[in-house]
Amino acid sequence: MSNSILEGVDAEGDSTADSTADSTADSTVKGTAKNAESPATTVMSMQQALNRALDEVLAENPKAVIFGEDCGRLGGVFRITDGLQAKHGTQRVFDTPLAESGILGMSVGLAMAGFHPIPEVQFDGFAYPAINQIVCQIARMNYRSRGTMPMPITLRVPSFGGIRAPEHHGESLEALFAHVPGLKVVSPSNPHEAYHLLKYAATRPDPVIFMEPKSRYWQKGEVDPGNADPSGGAPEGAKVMREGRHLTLVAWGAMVARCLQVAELAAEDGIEIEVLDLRWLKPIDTAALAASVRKTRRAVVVHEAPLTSGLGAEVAQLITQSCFDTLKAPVERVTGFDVPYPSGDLEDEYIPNIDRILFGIQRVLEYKRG
Amino acid sequence: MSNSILEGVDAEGDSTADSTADSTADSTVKGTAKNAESPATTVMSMQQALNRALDEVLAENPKAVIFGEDCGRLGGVFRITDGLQAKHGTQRVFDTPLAESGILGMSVGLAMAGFHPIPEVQFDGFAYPAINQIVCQIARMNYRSRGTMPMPITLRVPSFGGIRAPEHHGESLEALFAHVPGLKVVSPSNPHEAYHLLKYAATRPDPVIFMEPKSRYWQKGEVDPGNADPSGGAPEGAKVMREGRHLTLVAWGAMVARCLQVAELAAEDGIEIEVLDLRWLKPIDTAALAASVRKTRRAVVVHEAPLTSGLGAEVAQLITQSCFDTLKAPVERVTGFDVPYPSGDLEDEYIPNIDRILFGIQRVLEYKRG
Amino acid sequence: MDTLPLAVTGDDAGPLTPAQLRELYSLMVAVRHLDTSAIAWQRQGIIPGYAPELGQEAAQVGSGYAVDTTRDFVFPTYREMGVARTMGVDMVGYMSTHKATWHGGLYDPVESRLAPIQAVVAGSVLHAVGWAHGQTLEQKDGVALTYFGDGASSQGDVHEAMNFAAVMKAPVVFFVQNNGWAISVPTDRQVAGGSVAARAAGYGMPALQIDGNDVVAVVEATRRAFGHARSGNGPVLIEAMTYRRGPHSTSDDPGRYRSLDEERDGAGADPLERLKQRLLADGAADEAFFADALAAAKAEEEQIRTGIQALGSRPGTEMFDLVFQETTPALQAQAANWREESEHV
Amino acid sequence: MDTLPLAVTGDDAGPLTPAQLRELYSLMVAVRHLDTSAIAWQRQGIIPGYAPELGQEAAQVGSGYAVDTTRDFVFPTYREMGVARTMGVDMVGYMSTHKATWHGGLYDPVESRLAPIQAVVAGSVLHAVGWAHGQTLEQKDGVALTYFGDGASSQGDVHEAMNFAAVMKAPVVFFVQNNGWAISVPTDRQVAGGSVAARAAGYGMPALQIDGNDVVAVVEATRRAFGHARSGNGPVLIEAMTYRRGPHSTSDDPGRYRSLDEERDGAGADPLERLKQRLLADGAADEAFFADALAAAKAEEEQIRTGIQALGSRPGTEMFDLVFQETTPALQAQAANWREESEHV
Ligand SMILES: Cc1ncc(C[n+]2csc(CCOP(=O)(O)OP(=O)(O)O)c2C)c(N)n1
Ligand SMILES: Cc1ncc(C[n+]2csc(CCOP(=O)(O)OP(=O)(O)O)c2C)c(N)n1
Ligand SMILES: [Mg+2]
Ligand SMILES: [Mg+2]
Repeated sequence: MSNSILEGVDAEGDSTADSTADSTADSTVKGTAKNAESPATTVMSMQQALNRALDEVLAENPKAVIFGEDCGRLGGVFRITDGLQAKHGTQRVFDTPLAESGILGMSVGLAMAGFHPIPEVQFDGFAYPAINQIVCQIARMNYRSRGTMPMPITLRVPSFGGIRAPEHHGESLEALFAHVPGLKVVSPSNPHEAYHLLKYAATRPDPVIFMEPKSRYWQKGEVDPGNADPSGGAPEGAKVMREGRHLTLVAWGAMVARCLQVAELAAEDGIEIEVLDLRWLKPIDTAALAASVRKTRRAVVVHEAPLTSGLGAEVAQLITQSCFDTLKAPVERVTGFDVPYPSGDLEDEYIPNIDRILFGIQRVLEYKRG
Repeated sequence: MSNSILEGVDAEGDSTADSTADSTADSTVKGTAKNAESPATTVMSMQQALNRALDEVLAENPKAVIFGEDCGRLGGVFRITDGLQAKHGTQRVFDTPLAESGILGMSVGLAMAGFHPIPEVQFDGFAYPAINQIVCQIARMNYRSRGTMPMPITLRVPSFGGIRAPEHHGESLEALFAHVPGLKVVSPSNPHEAYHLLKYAATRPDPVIFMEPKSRYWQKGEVDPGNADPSGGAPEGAKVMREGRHLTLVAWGAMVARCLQVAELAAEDGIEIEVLDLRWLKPIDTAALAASVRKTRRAVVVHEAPLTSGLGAEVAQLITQSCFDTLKAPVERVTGFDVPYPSGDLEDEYIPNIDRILFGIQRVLEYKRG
Repeated sequence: MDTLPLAVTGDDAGPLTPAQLRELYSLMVAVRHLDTSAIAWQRQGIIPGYAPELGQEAAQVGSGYAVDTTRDFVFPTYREMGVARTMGVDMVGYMSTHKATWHGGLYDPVESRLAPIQAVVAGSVLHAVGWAHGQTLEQKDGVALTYFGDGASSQGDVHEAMNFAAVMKAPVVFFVQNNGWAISVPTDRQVAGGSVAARAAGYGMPALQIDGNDVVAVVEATRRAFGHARSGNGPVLIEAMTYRRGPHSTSDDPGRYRSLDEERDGAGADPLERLKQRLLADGAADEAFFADALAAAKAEEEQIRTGIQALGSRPGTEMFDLVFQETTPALQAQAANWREESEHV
Repeated sequence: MDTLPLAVTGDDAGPLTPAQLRELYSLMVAVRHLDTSAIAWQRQGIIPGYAPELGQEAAQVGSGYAVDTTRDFVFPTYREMGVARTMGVDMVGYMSTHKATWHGGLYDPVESRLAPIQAVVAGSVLHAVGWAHGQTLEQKDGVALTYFGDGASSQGDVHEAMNFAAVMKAPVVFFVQNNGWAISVPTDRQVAGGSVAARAAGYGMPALQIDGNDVVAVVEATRRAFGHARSGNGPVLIEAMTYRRGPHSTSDDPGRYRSLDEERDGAGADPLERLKQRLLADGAADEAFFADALAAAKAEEEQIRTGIQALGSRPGTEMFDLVFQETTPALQAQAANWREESEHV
């Protein structure tokens, strides 16, 4: 695969490039790579990883309950809850009537009664009918009740586009969720992350919106159940998926894999890109952003959601705020357009593709002051 | 009123300050000031200005209809529709049952039938139950129908905080609305703007969310009905409410008046602040932002909404993108905190107050590279 | 259940003529054939997906048949192909939504009196109420016909719509196709009390629960409902009891939640076959007629398929150009950037 | 309307004793006095606003009286002061919401079995269903009692809640106070069909429409409903017909939408006076008792007022500390910044 866009772009020509930066782009340090030899490591799809995480959460916490439209008998339209009703019973895993506000409102009451609800909204676009309960109730009940009524609700939302689905089945709501005080928001980029982030989210005492990149459900990857994070700790904060020294690509969900592809291509032109998987979209790991961009001095943030008032603005501003002096160019955003998520082939025009990301990188690398 | 925060801050010490900038801070060029002598100019409250705009819209467009909870007989809890039902009849101005999704969903159908609906949501926080209809229907119907079913819906939302109201009566939803493709969003800062922006919004063929700063409803100001804008044209884009050369304060809604107060105080310390009323929160007037900050080289954006993923991030990023070379410091954001909108006296801690804005200005003015 | 007063229903009154019954049969065959063909199209890769309406032909054709496209307006879900066909909507334009050409379909909703295809469950029910209230405001006599399913009846918007319509006496016909299933969830786990029609009384609204597989019953009920609403008596609810004989969509696997035995028992008699038997019994049609109808349906399907296959993708510029009536500088800048970057590659 | 089977209702069965009737009277006087005083407090600047419940004392005290706080849970709106008082909630903590001290009130909702005060119309009705379903899952026998108004009945969430509860047979009592008004909108422009109770049948749910100004009728109906729900028969709806005698809130001006004549006619007999006459007729209380009850109410109001006046603002740190169970670095940074800037000034 040739990369005409970055050909001739001279990142090395930058005399102020931080020469102390690790030049490890070729050894591609992926988060999970180091435990690849571990016997416990298994290859599975993200769908399987999520299913396994839920299975374990149900087994470990008798107060955990899973429900939503078609979650029970069918196992979900994406089969994420496949087999869980048969195994854990219709009390723990059940179908609800078709009403998202009802599902989320009911979650509040279950949480008040001491349960850990794990509701599902069938598709991103159908979270809108539940926004009132999410924003005004779930996100605020701990506060309103002065900490006496925590809301340990893990809301699973198959999210983002890329599967040529009908209208409202390809939305990216992270900017909306991240703006709501009282919510935490997370999105996994691969099966390993999916397993660990879901298990972690579903054991937290606060509400977490868990955004599953549906276009990655069937992609396989190594999952090391025993090692959540290279740090050895909980899967908090962002994660460097590939190291580089010329530019940082910040992404989440399905865009992480695409950014890794881009980094691969750019490497052919001698451009070493660091790929940061933001993972937590709220709270954002500002320290990780700063650490990476202080090294690379350039950043591009990539997301599927429309540009204006998207989470990319927040990420860019956090980077600018913490790295203003070292930044060689303004942070670039490569995102969906300010248009309704389109149908069919137009999806390829809408979602940041490799070319558009490369163009964004090019703009940043070629940026000249004055 | 003394201003201890900026005392001793030396904006003039900045040798690179643009000496060609107009030094007109003292003559306080407000947008409406130049027509103050015009006989048509009247002093009225924002409530009166909005009421008059709606009255005229109803008179001029037989297809305009106003409805919502308590809009008719009562004239609205804020009296914005006061007297309109008596004057224009119960067919043009009517009460609906208490259901926001119903109100907005009904608006879609009325628009399909050729009407220009001007629905009201009684308070900002009660727009959430209608988000599904706003995002999935109103914002997309023109697109979905390939331009055959425009949605000329002007949704009035009494917005923002500052009136010591009950829970959910002090919310700022502009970041959410601005992120939605297909919506336009506007907020007036004074009676003159209120009159003209509402008349303009309510005659557009596209959906406009009209965010009224409820804490300013009873503030009086001059309204010149014949002159919408200093430009002589339509009230589009942002508007410089006070010129200055050391720093640009960007705000909208109720925060504009507060920023003008801050500029007054800063002037006592020799710091000349330009105050830009963004007015249109979507589309954002990027050219006006760039023009101002290219001159002042520093910017602070102020809003009531929570910080994270707020519209301030978008504004800051647009400024950084267009003024990266000239900016002397990263754009600062002074905003509400990432907490649920609080009750009573805590409101004063939450909404950006004069001191917090001055601290933000101080950080920007004192910023030193390295 | 029938709580609708037997009022005069205007010119539509009187039993269906043999010619009308034959017309209904032709429509149902056309719909059946296009519907089953669409599944084949999906298997052949002509379209990426489809939501079949197998078994609901009587409910759709019968209700669509009562519409007066000179004054009424119809609000479909994603499964009303039979209604569209009956109303005479351009079927290439209609089916293009299933080719993922354009979400709402390429047909002109204003011209054809059929609102764009709606993917939000219960999303357009309130639109019908607004449109209908517009008729009241303008003293016109159009009626809004809105479709939704047993699953959709659980949504809050449906309740708000019924209450608004009944409070405002809006001329709306709420047409529920209770096909027994919402994806994998059967009606008894969905509709408390067991009947959507039973909800109407709580709003002071008349309702009809009808055999949705009997096209004659459907036409007559819908005509009565239209007559009632058109005469200023407010909304009516019709619950047509039918059965979703196929999968929810081409990506659904009903074997995971219902057995073939259950399907056979639930489905009952085939609505098309029922009409055929009636026509034969009445002596209103013979085998030649049925053969001709099928041949016409086949020819029509071929034409539609050809049209669908010929359909290219929509140009990317439409993404930007169709967002607003009055575009914005920011959007134009994005369009320019998109054009530049896609042309470069 | 009474569609609730006359089942055995457990220990609560049997008519109210004279002592219980006197207790109800004492509660109603305490509530009436606190309620009318709160309006005075607002005029005097002690609290910024208040939503009076004048005229709804029987509905609130009577229904709250049926609650067993060892196992049931109650979901109020913003107007259930009388329920809170009846349940024994700390009234300084409760009234603090009207001092704008804390939105949900300072009382402990878990301890007191009263969910935080809810400002979203119909916001907590679904919570009751979730809580009640939790009882089913744990095989406990608590009942969720949720309050809402005639205006709230228009919200989609109420429909979703009724349908969910009825499908799941959740032990919920939906208690509607139909007080004739939703701010300025009268019930006939709000509730299509005229009765919220009439909606229940559509969900296969029993309902009782009762005289909400007769405290005895309210207690008995609520007890029956609790008995029904507690025995695993699913939800019940009670519509208590009453009247909002005062303004919607202290910032409302009812003169703009209803006349004093309309108010007098709509309000009917005073619920407090009705109970008094009954106690007198039964010989269950004398004037001395009424005088004592009023004196106790006055003393109680004084104590609550003192408590409210003594209440300071909450510390700003709570804004940050109470958002999450596990705080975040970003939020801590904002808190630190806030502290620094506010200390500096
Ligand atoms: C608001 C919303 N929630 C969920 C979905 C996903 N979904 C699509 S169709 C469907 C089932 C609808 O059932 P029903 O209303 O009975 O109609 P049917 O499919 O039987 O025609 C679901 C859950 C959706 N499209 N919209
Ligand atoms: C979702 C929502 N919409 C609007 C409001 C504003 N509002 C507060 S009370 C009220 C009227 C409520 O009427 P009803 O349910 O009858 O209760 P009542 O006030 O009579 O006790 C309205 C419109 C709100 N609080 N929440
Ligand atoms: Mg169905
Ligand atoms: Mg009421």
